[in-house]
Amino acid sequence: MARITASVYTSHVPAIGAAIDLGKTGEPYWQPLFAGYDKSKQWLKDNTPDVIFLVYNDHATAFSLDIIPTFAIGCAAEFQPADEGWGPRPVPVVKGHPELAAHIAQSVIQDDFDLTIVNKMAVDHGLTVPLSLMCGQPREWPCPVIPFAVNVVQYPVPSGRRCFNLGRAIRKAVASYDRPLKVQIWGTGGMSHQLQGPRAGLINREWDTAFLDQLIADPATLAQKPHIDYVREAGSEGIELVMWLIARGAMNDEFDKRAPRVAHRFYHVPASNTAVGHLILENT
Amino acid sequence: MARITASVYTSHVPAIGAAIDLGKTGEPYWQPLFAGYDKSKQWLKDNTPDVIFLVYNDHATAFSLDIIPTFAIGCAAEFQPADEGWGPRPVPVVKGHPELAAHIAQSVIQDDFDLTIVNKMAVDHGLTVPLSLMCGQPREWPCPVIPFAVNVVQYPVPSGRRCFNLGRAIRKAVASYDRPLKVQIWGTGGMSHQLQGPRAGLINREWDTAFLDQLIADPATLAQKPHIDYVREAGSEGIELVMWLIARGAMNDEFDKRAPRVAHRFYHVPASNTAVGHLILENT
Amino acid sequence: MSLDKPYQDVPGTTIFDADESRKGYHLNQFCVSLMRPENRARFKADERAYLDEWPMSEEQKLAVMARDLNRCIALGGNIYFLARIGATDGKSFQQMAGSMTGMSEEEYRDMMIRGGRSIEGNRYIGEDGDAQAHRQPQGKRGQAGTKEGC
Amino acid sequence: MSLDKPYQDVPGTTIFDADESRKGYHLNQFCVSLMRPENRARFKADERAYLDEWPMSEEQKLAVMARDLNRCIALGGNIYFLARIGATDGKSFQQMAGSMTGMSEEEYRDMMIRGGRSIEGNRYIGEDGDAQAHRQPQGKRGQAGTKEGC
Ligand SMILES: [Fe+3]
Ligand SMILES: [Fe+3]
Repeated sequence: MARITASVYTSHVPAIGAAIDLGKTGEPYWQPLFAGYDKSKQWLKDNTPDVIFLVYNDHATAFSLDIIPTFAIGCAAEFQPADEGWGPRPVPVVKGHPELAAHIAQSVIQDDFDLTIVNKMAVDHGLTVPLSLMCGQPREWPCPVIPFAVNVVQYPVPSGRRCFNLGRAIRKAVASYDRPLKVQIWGTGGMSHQLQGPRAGLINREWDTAFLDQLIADPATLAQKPHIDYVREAGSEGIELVMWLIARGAMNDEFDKRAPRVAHRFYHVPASNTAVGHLILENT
Repeated sequence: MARITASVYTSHVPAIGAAIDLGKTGEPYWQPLFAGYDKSKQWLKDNTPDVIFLVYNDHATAFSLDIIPTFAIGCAAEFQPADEGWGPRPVPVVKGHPELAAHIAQSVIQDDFDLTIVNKMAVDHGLTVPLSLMCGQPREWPCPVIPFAVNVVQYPVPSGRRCFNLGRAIRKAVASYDRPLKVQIWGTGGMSHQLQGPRAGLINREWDTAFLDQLIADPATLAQKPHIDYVREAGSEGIELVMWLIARGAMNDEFDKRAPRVAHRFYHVPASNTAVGHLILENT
Repeated sequence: MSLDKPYQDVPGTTIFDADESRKGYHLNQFCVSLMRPENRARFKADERAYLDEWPMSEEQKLAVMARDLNRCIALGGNIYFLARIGATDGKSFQQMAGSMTGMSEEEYRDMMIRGGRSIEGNRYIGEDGDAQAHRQPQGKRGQAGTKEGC
Repeated sequence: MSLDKPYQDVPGTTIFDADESRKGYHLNQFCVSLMRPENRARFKADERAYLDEWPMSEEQKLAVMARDLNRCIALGGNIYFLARIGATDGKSFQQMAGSMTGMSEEEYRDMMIRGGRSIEGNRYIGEDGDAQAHRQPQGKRGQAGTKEGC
């Protein structure tokens, strides 16, 4: 049977992608940020999964205002990096895992999660920047990736509680897959940032730190936090953090009470407008 | 406050649309079918709502295999009749109700239903044939319509239980809308039919009759029926009947135990490949 | 393989699940393209050339050209999509559905007018209803061994 | 109107809900069109002509041409969509975000390097933080009364 081995959490700022693509990672502005991922790159080499289930949000790229799925699961064989206006990022095509994706879709839909199934989708920085941060600039990504897009653009976005419960349903789905795959689940987006209006540039380090602490130690309580708290405390785009709860809900301790091991934790301000937070949790 | 006044259930066969559009409703083959809707047309004239919330399934028209939403709510100002291959039906444009649609979307998403919001969508016979059956051939439809599309094309489709609970959430959403609108909810599709393979043409009158009886008297139990029973007993496309449970779940008796009034009931075989079932239930 | 499929014991019936959807993706998307009148015209003008624009298998293309809907379904097609082919040919859903039984148009129509196909013997594979594999094709023409596309 | 909006008491912040989405539909869909290089080229060649192809309000068109992102947001724009305009201009997200504060690029960048804008006084409308309406525009240039588009 398949199983979830670990979860990875990271911000996914477009400027980070640009810094990598333009060879600026050694510049003084960027160096401290990328240094925080050195350990992560090694960890991923040592712990390469068979599949990554990558939770992210589409930034008005694959989904315009014509159609806005709350939860969309990518079931295709591959996904092209999107042109977000600056031209497509020079990164490898993302290979999917159609069989596992279809299995998870079937399982969680039968568990009352009303997914949208997507068979054609360009993937934007929300998905490719976390891969770049964790893998550098390989010629191919180290394994297949199942993109899972969450609406955090138009309100109402799904609640933290809903996201957390979805994570639990995904774990159950993975556990019922009949091949012995090691699966990682990644939650991306956040941490505190606001990209709009006179409040642009808001960073709330104290709140972010408390979020990371609680995500590790007491995610079920964290999942009760209402949207307005994210917006007020972490900036309007801080709402992306609800996606981390999907990955966290899929970890074992939500079932058997064995706390995950914190393999890595990192926090850095700023990357462009954003506070970058990063965690790796391993099932024990 | 808005409220749901009645629910209407009807099959939505493409050939019925063709018969209306081509002026064949008086032919011996069609006459008994349309006669069954004479009372319904009068009833709708006497009980014209302010908005119809119309649950139907898209037949690979607005949604190809590229994107398959489990539940999609139409929030646009208008929806064009689709070209399903025979050219678009000569029927009025469907005017939406963006404000109420957005309100319902917000309410049920916050109630843990993971809708896809759609702002541009052509509507196929699944939506327009029920309107034609209930309204004839008016120059304009009698009121705005909120299209609500349910995936019954690619499995897994949502369970009967999920659909029924969604109906309850929709009722709650309507009841919290701050304008005094009368809203009807329509459930369409079915009854028994199979459009594929050597078993094409299957009709199960006994099963359909029992479904109608139970839909009226004990929908909560009916909602527990698994998909395989629909497929086995009512044909592969009989699965469309799960949509009737959304409309039924929105009726008052699911909350206050006052049984709805059966204003009309009709059953006829055949319309093309399909058994046509029809019910009108009024809240009392 | 890994999907749980409790729906494989119904005779003459294919459930369109994720596996079928993957198998039939290009076939079904080809059908979607026929919702535009200009594409219908191009397809009718040269079916083979139009089909060759799609990364479909040769088997799928031949099944489409033969209007063999049962074969199309076996190759991942779904009837709601395949209906675009029939619509392009000016066929009704009844003609399309009937074509999959082996019956003539008239025989199928008459069966429907008499109340449709009976459920008896057609619930589970292995019973003896008229939709069971060992009783195909149905109808006089089917039994005479001629095949009819839709 | 009928949507419950508990999020209107945050200063300098617009939540993109269904009402905003409806108001800004064409503006945002225009932005989506800029994801194609040929459309970016046509827009750059003649902004007015390109905008006139869209059923946007005159106000929305003027706000786009002025690169006044605050105004665009007031007219229903969402930053994830509006970012396509900045991308077309070769601007970064930091330049776009900064343009909405009234600060110069350098001032905004320096604020971020110093740890970003403080939350203190910026949680609720009516406090005295730097994002509050009575303290706009920010930065030297803003206070000198010049306006800068992104
Ligand atoms: Fe993001
Ligand atoms: Fe239908």
